[in-house]
Amino acid sequence: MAEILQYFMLFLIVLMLALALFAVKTKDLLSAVIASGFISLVASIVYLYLQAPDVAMTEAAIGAGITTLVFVITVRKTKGKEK
Amino acid sequence: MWIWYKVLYALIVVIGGLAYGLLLGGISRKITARLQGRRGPSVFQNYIDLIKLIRKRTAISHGVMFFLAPMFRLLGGIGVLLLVPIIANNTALSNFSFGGDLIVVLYFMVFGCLGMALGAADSGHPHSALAPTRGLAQMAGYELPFLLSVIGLAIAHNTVSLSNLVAAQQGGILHWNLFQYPFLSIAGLIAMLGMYMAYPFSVVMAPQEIAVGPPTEYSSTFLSFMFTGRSIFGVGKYVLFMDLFLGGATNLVEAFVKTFVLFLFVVFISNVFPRYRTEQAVRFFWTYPLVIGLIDFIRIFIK
Amino acid sequence: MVFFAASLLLIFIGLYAALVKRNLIKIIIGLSIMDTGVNMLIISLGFVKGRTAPIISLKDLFKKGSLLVDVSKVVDPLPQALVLTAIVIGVAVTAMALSVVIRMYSVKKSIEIDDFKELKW
Amino acid sequence: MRKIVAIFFLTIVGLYMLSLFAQIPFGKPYKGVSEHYVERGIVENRGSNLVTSIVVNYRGFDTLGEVTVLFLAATGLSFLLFSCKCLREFKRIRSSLVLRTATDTLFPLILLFGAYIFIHGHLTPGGGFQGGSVIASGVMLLFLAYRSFHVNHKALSTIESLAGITFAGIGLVGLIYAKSFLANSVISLGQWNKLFSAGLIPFIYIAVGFKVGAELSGLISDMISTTKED
Amino acid sequence: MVNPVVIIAVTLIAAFSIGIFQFLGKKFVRGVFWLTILFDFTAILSIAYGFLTKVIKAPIMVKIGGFPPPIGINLYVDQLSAYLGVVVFFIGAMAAYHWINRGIDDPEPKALVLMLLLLLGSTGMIFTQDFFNLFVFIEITSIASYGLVASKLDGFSLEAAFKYIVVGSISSTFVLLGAVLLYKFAGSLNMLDISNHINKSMYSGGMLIIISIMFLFGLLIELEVFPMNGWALDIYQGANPAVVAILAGGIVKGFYLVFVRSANYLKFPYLLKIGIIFGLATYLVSQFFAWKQKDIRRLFGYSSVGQLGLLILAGAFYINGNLTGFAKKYMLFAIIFFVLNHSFSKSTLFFLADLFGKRNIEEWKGAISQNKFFGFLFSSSVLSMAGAPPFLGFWAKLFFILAIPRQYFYIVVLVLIGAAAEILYYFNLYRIASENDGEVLDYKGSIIPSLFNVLVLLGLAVLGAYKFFTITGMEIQNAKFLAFITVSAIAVLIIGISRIAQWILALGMLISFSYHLIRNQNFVSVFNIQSFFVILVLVGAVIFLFATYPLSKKYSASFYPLFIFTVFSMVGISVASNWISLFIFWELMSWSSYLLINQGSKKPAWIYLVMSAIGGYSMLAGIKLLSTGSNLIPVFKASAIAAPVWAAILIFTAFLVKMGTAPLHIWARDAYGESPDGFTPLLSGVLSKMGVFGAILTIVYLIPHISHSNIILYGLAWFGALTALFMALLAVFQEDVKKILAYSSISQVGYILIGIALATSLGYSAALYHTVNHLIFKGLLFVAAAGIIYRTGTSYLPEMGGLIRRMPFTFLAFLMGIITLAGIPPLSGFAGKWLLYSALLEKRWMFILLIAMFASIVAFMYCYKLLHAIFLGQLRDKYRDTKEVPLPIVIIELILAGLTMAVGMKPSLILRFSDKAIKTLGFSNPGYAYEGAHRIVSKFGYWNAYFMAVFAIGSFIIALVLFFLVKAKIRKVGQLDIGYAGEVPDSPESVHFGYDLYAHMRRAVRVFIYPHVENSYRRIYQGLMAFVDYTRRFYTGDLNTYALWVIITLSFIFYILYKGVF
Repeated sequence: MAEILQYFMLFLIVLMLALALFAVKTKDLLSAVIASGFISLVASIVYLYLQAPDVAMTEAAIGAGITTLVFVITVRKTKGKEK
Repeated sequence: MWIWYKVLYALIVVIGGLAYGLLLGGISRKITARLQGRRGPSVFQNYIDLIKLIRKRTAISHGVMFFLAPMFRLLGGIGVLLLVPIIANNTALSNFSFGGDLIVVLYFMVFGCLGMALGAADSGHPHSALAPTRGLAQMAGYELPFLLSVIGLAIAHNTVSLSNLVAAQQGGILHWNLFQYPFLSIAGLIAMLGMYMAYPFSVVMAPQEIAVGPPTEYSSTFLSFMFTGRSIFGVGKYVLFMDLFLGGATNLVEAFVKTFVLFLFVVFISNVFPRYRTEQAVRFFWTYPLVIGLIDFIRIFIK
Repeated sequence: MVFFAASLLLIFIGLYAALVKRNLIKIIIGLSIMDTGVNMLIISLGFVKGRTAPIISLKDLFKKGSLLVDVSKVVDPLPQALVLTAIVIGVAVTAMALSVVIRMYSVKKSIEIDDFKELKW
Repeated sequence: MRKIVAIFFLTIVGLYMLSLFAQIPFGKPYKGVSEHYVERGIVENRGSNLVTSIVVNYRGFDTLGEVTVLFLAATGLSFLLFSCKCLREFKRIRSSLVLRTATDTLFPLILLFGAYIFIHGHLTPGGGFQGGSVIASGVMLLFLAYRSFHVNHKALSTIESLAGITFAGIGLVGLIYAKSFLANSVISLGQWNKLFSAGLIPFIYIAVGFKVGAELSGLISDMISTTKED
Repeated sequence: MVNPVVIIAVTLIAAFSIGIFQFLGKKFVRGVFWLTILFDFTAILSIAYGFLTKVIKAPIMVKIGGFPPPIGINLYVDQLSAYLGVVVFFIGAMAAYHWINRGIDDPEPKALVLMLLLLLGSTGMIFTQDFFNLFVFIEITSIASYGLVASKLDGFSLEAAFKYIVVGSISSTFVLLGAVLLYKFAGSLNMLDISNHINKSMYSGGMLIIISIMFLFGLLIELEVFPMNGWALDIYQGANPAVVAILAGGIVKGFYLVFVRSANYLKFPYLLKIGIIFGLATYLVSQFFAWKQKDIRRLFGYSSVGQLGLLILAGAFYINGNLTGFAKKYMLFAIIFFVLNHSFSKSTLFFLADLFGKRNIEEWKGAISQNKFFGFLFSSSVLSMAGAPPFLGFWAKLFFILAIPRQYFYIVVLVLIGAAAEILYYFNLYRIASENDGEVLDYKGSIIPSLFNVLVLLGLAVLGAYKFFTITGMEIQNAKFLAFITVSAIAVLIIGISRIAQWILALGMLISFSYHLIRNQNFVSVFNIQSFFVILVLVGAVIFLFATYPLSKKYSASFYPLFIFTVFSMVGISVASNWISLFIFWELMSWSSYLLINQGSKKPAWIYLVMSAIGGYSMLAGIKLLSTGSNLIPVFKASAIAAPVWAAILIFTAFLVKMGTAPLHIWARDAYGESPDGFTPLLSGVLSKMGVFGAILTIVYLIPHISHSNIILYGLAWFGALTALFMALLAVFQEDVKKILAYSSISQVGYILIGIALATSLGYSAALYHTVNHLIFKGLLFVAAAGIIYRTGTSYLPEMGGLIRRMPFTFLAFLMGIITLAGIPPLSGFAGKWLLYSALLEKRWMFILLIAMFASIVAFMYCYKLLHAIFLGQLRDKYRDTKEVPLPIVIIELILAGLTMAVGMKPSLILRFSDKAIKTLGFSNPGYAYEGAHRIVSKFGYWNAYFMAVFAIGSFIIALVLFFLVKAKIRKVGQLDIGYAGEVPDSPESVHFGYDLYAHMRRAVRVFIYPHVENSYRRIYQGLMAFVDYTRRFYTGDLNTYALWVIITLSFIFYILYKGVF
């Protein structure tokens, strides 16, 4: 059980890094924003594993929720695409 | 009482110097004329001119400084003559020469020239500045080698007193500075040519260019004063150079001879060379005589 | 250890975006990734293997017969408290930055750095 | 070129930092003040959630600052976006029926959930910030669902202010009655694992919850722009 | 006393409540805002006052939440944080007032909330003793700043804000990481607790060092350290000036305190290294980059950044520099003074820049000359910023330099170079702003905040001086005298409405001061070199002040106060008893004389100032070399220590600059030539003599202890000789009466330098004699020139001519002055020459003698030129009705002319004083002897002035009598009635030729008079400018680059401090 959890965590970490790279590399700002939101979401799961439920909750609500929302609104308002 | 004797002697020296100076001027004109194949005026022509000028009745003045200028000139001439010892250690003829006199003489020589220049300028003559500025520029030229030789001699003999300088040169012709320090002497003597504004350094007086130079506006009594001053000044300078390079004099005859030799030196040189422009003259003085003089100068410096 | 390395990597990926990307929003995304990385780093610093979350809702976490909690059973709560604050601060900064970006866009109709290089030298 | 330079120097910094973290053991027991927090947290605060105890009580001053930061962000954002033409260009589209229906149903629940979170901050995971943001996400849902929805800024602002003043005021009360700013021992601490326990912590967290909820809602509304002309 | 936490709580409640009050109206919001500020300010002030009066003895410790420190957060308020809090709130209030006054950005309540929270954040930052709490407060401060910086909402401010946000985020990330890692390392977040856990040996482990670096590096970014400060400069340039004022004036100082304090708590062993590298780099780079800056706000920004660099350096030394005893105290005061000075003056400057509105400094033309009050505020803050005495910046710099250990001498040098560079660009701005021409420009808005700031600055100046003198334990007379000077100057300034009243008061002050001095038995009985110069200064000052009366109408009200300032500071120099007090008064003299010259002409004044600054600072560096570990204030003592060669050379530079010795003379011509006519005599006659005084002191007290001192002295003599010669040569080709006199002046001072460099008693005699003599005749000439310029309205020689007819007295005096200048006997000039030449002969310095004598021959040329072009020749038509110069000037002229005559007859009038002075320099005799009453004897000969005068006057009288004896009728003829071809027309065109009289000479000496030196200075300056212009492109304005530099710097710091990885 514990081992599976560990592998799952490893997977999540790799996922996070991949998402981060994607967020940095992609030309589409909206995708990048969503990707970074996903990072937060994944991070909140990691926090749960690290015995930090409070932080996980906060990260999910604020990091993944509010932040992403603010990003999305901004992207919409600036009609942004990266050159 | 002493001072009155001094004054009396001084008067004699001044009158004698004037007479001698006028004579030299006459001789100079004569020699020049002869060299050019002319008869020339009488050697006493200058005496006649002076008397004529004094006797003239009217004079014009342009202002205070114009009025004072001949005074300055005369004063400068007399001063120089009286500050150099004609015969050292002679009560009568050592004049007012005293311990620090070399430096004083150097500065006093300017006094007359300054007065002259000021007076001329006060006339309002548009060209009045021409001669003084040329003169001053040329002075800056010849003074350098002259100062070089004077300082060299002063250091060499450890004195700035002309009397002491003369005393140091006694004891045979080879003790003269002319032979002791030949290069310094050459520099000094070349400077002397400039000082007399004779050819080739005559651009200051250049009659052809500046009408007749500073005296243009002067006439009669004023001119006579200038004339007097210049003659006396000339004699004073000959005596100075005699004291510096030719070992001074022990009696009047020797003094006459030596000054006359110097005079002839100036006259003959001036009849041989063409005239330099101001900047040429300045450059000349700052090169050849200076370099020549430096040889001895450095010799003294090292010693 | 993996968590440390991963967090550091996240931080540096975020920094890389801030250092290289020419798009203003991209830079802010980078900064927010960096924030996440920092937060994760801090949490992993407080983690202790085999211990439980610092929420004492069960009696068996107490030392016997008192309200004193057995320290050896709970992970470090302090980093979590700090991260809580850090997350909120992070969102505040992001919101500020994004509002500035919106304003910048309204001034120049662009969100590229190349259009915002007037202040220099 | 810039990329290479950036990667180069980031690598250098990264290596130095890696060398630091290589020396820090992962998952090993801690020491220091946390021992005190863990050991005596219940005794001193009666709140089951130690993180909350730390956040609100031991390091309550930080939280006050944190609240201020959020307040600042909201203020700054509305300051910067005030009457910005840029906002009007953004047209909100009409949403689907599904979304509207879901919103109608979910919104009260979300509100309730948020309130639950911050009221139980001292007992369960979560607290004022989490609860507040949950409430804000409910408001966000309203924005998505209804094109003409706008929040009452006056009300939000008043709630925000009152909540903030309450927080700082509680702190001052502590200063007056317990000689220490933000002191928790003004009222009875109550019993462990009960709703009414942990002294002033729940009150503070409720205030924070209101405040954060109002602030984040205001923030979202400022960004989406709910000026009447829309 | 108020509990510090109440300040934070109340501010917070106020900020929150504005959310409600905003619905009630603007007035309520403002009311809440101002009440809060007032409350906070009073509260912090009460705490600070408590510390100041020692009512509060220990730092205040406030537990929050009732937990003892390592468990809970606590506030820690010590003296420094309380003081800084006062400053922050004061500046904040002023900035807020300014902002509101200038039209605060909408919506106002939000702006005020941001402002309030900014102040709150910085206060919390200063007060807290918890690393994480610090991070929170830093974030509050930063976020408030982000909003405020962007508040103008134009391209500039938004760009700046965005850059700030990105760099600030990176910075706070490092702070956060550092704080948490510190917790991990030490198990606590409390600074004191961590400090107790740490000892220096832990840094060898490598872990702590990286943690500390990360934390401190985050703060270092906020401290705008080179090379990662591009964003800061952009803020200064782009943001609202009111915001910038509070940022630069208050907030950054908070960061500074936090940085230094954290480093102290962390016992960070490499702080000194970091401070030296980054502090110095920041300081120097910004001071030089500012040279080319045209945007005034960015210019101030560079200056602010530079000051921060200096502060970091000072802080590093204070914490980590192993300073002992006094040095540590000095450094602390240096830091406090730097902070106060910079906060108040820089915020004022930003306010004023905003009020005036123009960004480009070229558009500032006339800004302060046309708005008097504005000008006063601007000048005060600029002077204070640049470290002019008696402002606070000066004392700060002095403390700083004194405190730096001697082995770090290179830091002293570099800091002083930076300070000189700072003066250069600040006063370039000042020069433009004080330009007289240009359209009338006015400022908009209220100057009240600036006024308050400047009032504080003035108060601080007094405090600074008081503290300096009490702490260094220097003689209290210095302080008293400084106070006396200031009070006198202010008294004269106050009655500025009437020039006559000012004149009378100033004159009365000088005379009564002199009277009291002479009545003082101590002063008379101990007559030494210093008394000599005191008398010189006072006599010269009285004479020249008297002559200024007719000229004063066109001068501004500050002329006489500055005059008094200059004169008394010269007295101060003369009575100084140690090098530092000499330096203080020296700087005072330089600055006040700069301001005086600046009233005449701007560019020359600027050059004068820059040269003076270079001189003054090199003197300070030299003094620093003289100090030893325990003795920071070197006194004048011949046996003090073996002074290093460089000390003597550096100190000498200052004096050489003032003397105008080549090649440091470039300021002199135009500064003399274009300074106010009433001041030039003082400048030439007295002020340059202070250089002489200093040179004498140096040679007497320092040079003898140096090996090969002969070589140095001989070199100095060469400098003097070449100056004498070449300046005379340059004078010949000038066409402006004052510029000729200017060159002549420095040429004459060159003679004096030769005399000093001889270092024999005869040499000193000559130098002192010539000093007085030069005062007399050059004063005479300059006073006469002032009168002539006053009447003719021009100083251009070719436009004059023939004035002898209109101004006979002036001519007479002028002529005597010229004769004295030329050194022609019988007037007083000759005796000086004679003494000098004798001294040179005595030492057998033949070449120098040759040059000196030759220089005096060259002098004849310009002497004649002056007389000819001004007085002689034809009178110009436009001067036909010109009157004699005003009576006071005539009086002075005649007095001075009479003096030359009297001294010429009896040199002992001066020599009896110089003899006494020379005896105190350690010589048994003056180098010459008297023989009889009038004869002065040296080894080489003697000089009888009395006889010479009698001889000259006698022969003059004889010649005159002779002349009258043979006198013919003299007909007065008009000047135009001269006989050459044709007559001058009735309405006469003047044919007076006074232009380029020495054209022929010019051809001969072209290579010597070509302005080689000036050109090389210009080339150096332009080269530096070009270099600066190129290198300042370092700040590309590109955000990525700025961020990149942050990382590069971090890796650099890791690299130099920690080598454990690779």
